[in-house]
Amino acid sequence: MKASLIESAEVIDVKKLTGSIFLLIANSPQIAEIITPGQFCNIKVNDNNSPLLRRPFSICDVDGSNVYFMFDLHGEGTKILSQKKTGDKISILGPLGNGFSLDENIDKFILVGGGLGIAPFPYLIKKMNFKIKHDIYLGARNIDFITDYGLSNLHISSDDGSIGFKGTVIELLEKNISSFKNSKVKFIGCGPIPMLKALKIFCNKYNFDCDISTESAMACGFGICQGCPIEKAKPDGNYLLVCKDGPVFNINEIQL
Amino acid sequence: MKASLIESAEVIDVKKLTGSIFLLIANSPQIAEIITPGQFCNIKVNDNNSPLLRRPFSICDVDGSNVYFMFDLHGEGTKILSQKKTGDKISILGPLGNGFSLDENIDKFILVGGGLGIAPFPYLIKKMNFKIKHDIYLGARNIDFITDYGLSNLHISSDDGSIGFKGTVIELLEKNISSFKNSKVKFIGCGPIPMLKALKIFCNKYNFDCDISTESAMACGFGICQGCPIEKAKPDGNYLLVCKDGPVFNINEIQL
Amino acid sequence: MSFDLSVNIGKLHLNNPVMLASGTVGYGNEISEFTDLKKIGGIVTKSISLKPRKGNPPQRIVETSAGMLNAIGLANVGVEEFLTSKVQFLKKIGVTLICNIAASSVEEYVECINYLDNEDFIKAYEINISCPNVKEGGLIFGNDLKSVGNITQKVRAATPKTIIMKLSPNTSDIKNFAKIAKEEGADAVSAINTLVGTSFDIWTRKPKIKNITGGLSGPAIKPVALAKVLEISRNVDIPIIGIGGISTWQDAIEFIICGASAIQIGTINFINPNAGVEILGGINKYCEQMNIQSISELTASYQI
Amino acid sequence: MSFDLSVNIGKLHLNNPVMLASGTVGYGNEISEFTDLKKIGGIVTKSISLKPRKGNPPQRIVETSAGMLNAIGLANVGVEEFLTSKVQFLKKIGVTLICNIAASSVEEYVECINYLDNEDFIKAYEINISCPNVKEGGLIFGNDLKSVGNITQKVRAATPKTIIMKLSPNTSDIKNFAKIAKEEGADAVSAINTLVGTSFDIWTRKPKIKNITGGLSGPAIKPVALAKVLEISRNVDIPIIGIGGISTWQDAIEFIICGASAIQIGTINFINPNAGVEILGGINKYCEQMNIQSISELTASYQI
Ligand SMILES: Cc1cc2nc3c(=O)[nH]c(=O)nc-3n(C[C@H](O)[C@H](O)[C@H](O)COP(=O)(O)OP(=O)(O)OC[C@H]3O[C@@H](n4cnc5c(N)ncnc54)[C@H](O)[C@@H]3O)c2cc1C
Ligand SMILES: Cc1cc2nc3c(=O)[nH]c(=O)nc-3n(C[C@H](O)[C@H](O)[C@H](O)COP(=O)(O)OP(=O)(O)OC[C@H]3O[C@@H](n4cnc5c(N)ncnc54)[C@H](O)[C@@H]3O)c2cc1C
Ligand SMILES: Cc1cc2nc3c(=O)[nH]c(=O)nc-3n(C[C@H](O)[C@H](O)[C@H](O)COP(=O)(O)O)c2cc1C
Ligand SMILES: Cc1cc2nc3c(=O)[nH]c(=O)nc-3n(C[C@H](O)[C@H](O)[C@H](O)COP(=O)(O)O)c2cc1C
Ligand code: FES
Ligand code: FES
Repeated sequence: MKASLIESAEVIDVKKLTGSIFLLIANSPQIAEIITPGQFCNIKVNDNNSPLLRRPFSICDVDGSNVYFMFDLHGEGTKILSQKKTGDKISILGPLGNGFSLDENIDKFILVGGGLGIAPFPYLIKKMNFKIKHDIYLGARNIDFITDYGLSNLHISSDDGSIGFKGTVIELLEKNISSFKNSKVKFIGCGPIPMLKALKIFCNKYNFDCDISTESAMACGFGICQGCPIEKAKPDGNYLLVCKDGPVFNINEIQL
Repeated sequence: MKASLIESAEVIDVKKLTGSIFLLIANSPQIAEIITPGQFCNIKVNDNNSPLLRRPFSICDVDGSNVYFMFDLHGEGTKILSQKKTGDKISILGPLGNGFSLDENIDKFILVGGGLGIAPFPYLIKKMNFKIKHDIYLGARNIDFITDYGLSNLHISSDDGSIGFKGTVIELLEKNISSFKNSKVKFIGCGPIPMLKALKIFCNKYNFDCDISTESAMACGFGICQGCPIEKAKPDGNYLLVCKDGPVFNINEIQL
Repeated sequence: MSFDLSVNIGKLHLNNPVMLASGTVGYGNEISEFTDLKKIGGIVTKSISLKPRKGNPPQRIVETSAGMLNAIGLANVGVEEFLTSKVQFLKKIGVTLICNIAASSVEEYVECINYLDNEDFIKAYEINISCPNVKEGGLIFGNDLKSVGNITQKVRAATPKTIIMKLSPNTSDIKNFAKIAKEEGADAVSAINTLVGTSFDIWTRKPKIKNITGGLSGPAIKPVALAKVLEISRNVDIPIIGIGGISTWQDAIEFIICGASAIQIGTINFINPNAGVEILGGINKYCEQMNIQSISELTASYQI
Repeated sequence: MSFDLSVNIGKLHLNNPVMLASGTVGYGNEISEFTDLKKIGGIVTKSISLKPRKGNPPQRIVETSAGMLNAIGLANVGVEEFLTSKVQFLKKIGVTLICNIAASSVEEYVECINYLDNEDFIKAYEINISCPNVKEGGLIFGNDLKSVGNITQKVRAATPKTIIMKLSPNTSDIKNFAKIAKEEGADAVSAINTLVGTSFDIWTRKPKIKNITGGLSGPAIKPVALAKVLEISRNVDIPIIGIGGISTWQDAIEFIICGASAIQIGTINFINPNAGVEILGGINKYCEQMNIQSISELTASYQI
């Protein structure tokens, strides 16, 4: 893996995708060159102490020397990011963590996202480059939390049925199971803990291999603060670190 | 005196006047209506804790419902102010303190400013409305610290002679003394302490009446924190407060 | 709204738990231009001493990251002028008045109370034993268990009104101070006063504050204040008034959950003199949303 | 540049006064991607204990105004793995290594030193008696004068290398702790470790940090840390390593003026892992501009 670095990046654009989902595009040539899908960056949204810490975001897409981040309005940090203007500078630290591994002998990847969990998928499927087949399953509370930015082969579910299948994304997978049950598929999941837990049960039931992207509160993002422990499936006296050992883990490697 | 208030004001414009001197124009109708020359406002430059406290600025001018502040790049707060864009909101608390008193039987006011000390003068001479005569004496280190924004009848000195008279503004006053020595003049001074000290000696030598505008570190700006004491000329066991008892004092009322 | 925000601390009745902290509201007159003091639960005066005090020479304040240092040095008008002039204004407005007292000896605390006690409008005393900015009194008392016990005992004997001991955070065991305050008859403790801090000018190498050190207040100290409130709450059965860095209603709720019966706001008054009323509005909405009948349900309702 | 930034503390020689603080630089490998560790005066390891420690369960950190709380709970690999694997990397880079030691008994401190002492690459020990996030050891030692004296005495006897006692700020009289450290033979003290703080979720009423309380660090605590350094400097004749909220070279100079012989940076490493080198650059320029021949001239040069 190539080294991480800090890059002062110029904001190219900030676009609102839906109600509270934004896309930030920044020129960060050195990071753009080496970052891989599933890795993340730790972004300083301001040059003062309010907030103090960087904010971690998955790489959403890369286009030439531009990096893309998709984010949800959450608190102070994402609010500041959403108000950035073209030409503003932000400090990006990355690439961080281990991304998704694609070099496998797989018929099809099935990407399962809950809400903003689809953030890393656009770059992931770009890297698949039509050589590897994929399907995307996206579940959300309702239509307001759905964006199809950068996605293809999309199957949507919503809790209230305001778009797509009415129910959870796992229920939708169960419904469609015949379409992939007998091929060599691998799952990639990203989203809230309840969804990941259901995905784990689903995958283990059918014996599907599954990698997931996890989140944790973070201070540094690169292994020096020990702030982001995650328990192993079989505890052995050591935690894993989400930032360094993850954020992508095999779903049976960790406790959800 | 009418009451003070907090107004959420929209920034109309921020203009760079010279190297590090800026003019901020904001729409603040309620404050514009009641503020008088020599009073000040306490401005929150951001909506977070960095910096935490408001920043005090003299009213520079009023035009309809717009208030004008002239400021110098100093630290974090003024840097943020200088980067405001049209349409941004700032919270202005004011009017604060006691302004200059003009209702006197005076032939001519002589306004003496050191550097940014001229900030309150544009509104002051506007209020004189040609009915009261004035001269302005402005001294600065060099031409870069000089702006004539909103000023008239201007006599300039600079330490290095890069503009106007070479020397201090007090030396310039001494030089011109014959032109006002025999009329009923009143001085108004505003600027750094060394200038005010020299002005005090000058005025007392010739027995000129003189009011000055003072500064102090401030937390509240309206008398509740006791953070801005200034010693009386004749100490009597109590300090005066710059924010509430000033910022305008008779030059012989306080210790410089 | 059918829920009850009122708080009783000893004989002190507050209509709601939001108070304005000592030294950050003067004697009420200036701040009343910006806020409706009648809506506030109670206001605590600047510390008053037997004789007027000039306070420390300037510079008295300096800003720090998300906080400020002050060394006002208990500048105040003294009990006499306080009674004759300042209280009158507050009476007219009709606030709930808590008088904060500072002194440099046990006797002086008692003398102050004796002087003030006939004024029915004063509903409670907050005893400042924790000012970091004066040589006598202040922290010398506040960090010594015996002194705190002794002062509490004497002021308790001097008045039937509510006694609140204002504790210093500059100690490793604030719970022991709360314990002794309770044992000696205090009705409540307030926590915290400011933390000792300093700031220097690197060009002159002089302290930015003339007094060398000052008291740190504001959002920066909130986590420390909250931990002190929690420490007292988990160890001592005495009403706590939570103070330290509160600037939003969320902060206020956090203190109440950690054990505070009421809260005080200080530094935020300088930035937004209407903050108390706004915080009260937020508490109201929160109680409604969480279906809280009485604010006392929330006090010390932490889930640990 | 003709001036001398080097610092000697006991037998420990630092090329310059900028060190990276314990727990904020791991064992050096990860941060070396972002900064040139050889330029740094010294790096202090994450606290190491005799046996590996898993540390506290998540959530371990939470952000606060201009600061953060952590309750890592001294997660570390233990002395054995530290010696066999971690030190090797640091040797290759060639840094000046200070080993920070945590323990839950006096004997354990000594055992750790015995285990490590043959490794010449370790130049000094910083003894952590002030971690607020573990039940045993930590603050129970750090806020008790006798324990600190006893630990200092025993670790002093165990090694000829430089001993630095890392003091807790959660006390009203840090100078007494520095005094006893000096009396029992410590070469220096470092001040400060984190302040005890907490933070609660108002919707669940649970502490945001699993350990309930954590240690507050970052710019928020700088004024408190600086006052502690000044207090020690004015009262005790022992070298001080200043720590707490330093994020700029100006902050570093402020600590040195207030009495620090060297400084450590912690939280800022998480935000800017190259901060140490940048701070060093600023110190260089300042010394040049102020015509300072040796950094030791600046130490405790406050004008009070
Ligand atoms: C590896 C990783 C990848 C992520 N990728 C994305 C992404 O692509 N798009 C996106 O919208 N969000 C992503 N997140 C979550 C994102 O980091 C948080 O939403 C963001 O930090 C919130 O900051 P805030 O200031 O707006 O919110 P606040 O609530 O003000 O943040 C308060 C604190 O909590 C922390 N925090 C809050 N929520 C989270 C969370 N879920 N995970 C980690 N820290 C949190 C913040 O870092 C901050 O320290 C990712 C998180 C991680 C760890
Ligand atoms: C009554 C009054 C009127 C003023 N009018 C003007 C004006 O019209 N134009 C103008 O440019 N400046 C004026 N000043 C000074 C102005 O307030 C400071 O320059 C400004 O606060 C600096 O803020 P900063 O964040 O940029 O600087 P920083 O150096 O980052 O400020 C640090 C702290 O020091 C305080 N501070 C620094 N310098 C001063 C000062 N001279 N007076 C008071 N506080 C200070 C700030 O309020 C802040 O708390 C006035 C000050 C007062 C008291
Ligand atoms: C400028 C200033 C003056 C203060 N004066 C007093 C005082 O006279 N008596 C007192 O008991 N506390 C005094 N305090 C402490 C506050 O009442 C409060 O305990 C402290 O500021 C923490 O609250 P905050 O963070 O909300 O400001 C003062 C605080 C400030 C900032
Ligand atoms: C995440 C984190 C972990 C820490 N771990 C340790 C530790 O293991 N041992 C120790 O002595 N200090 C530890 N500290 C304290 C720091 O070394 C330092 O004393 C403190 O953070 C104050 O400095 P700062 O404000 O620059 O961060 C830790 C601090 C942080 C933020
Ligand atoms: S975020 Fe610091 S170690 Fe993972
Ligand atoms: S600035 Fe608060 S009293 Fe003057």
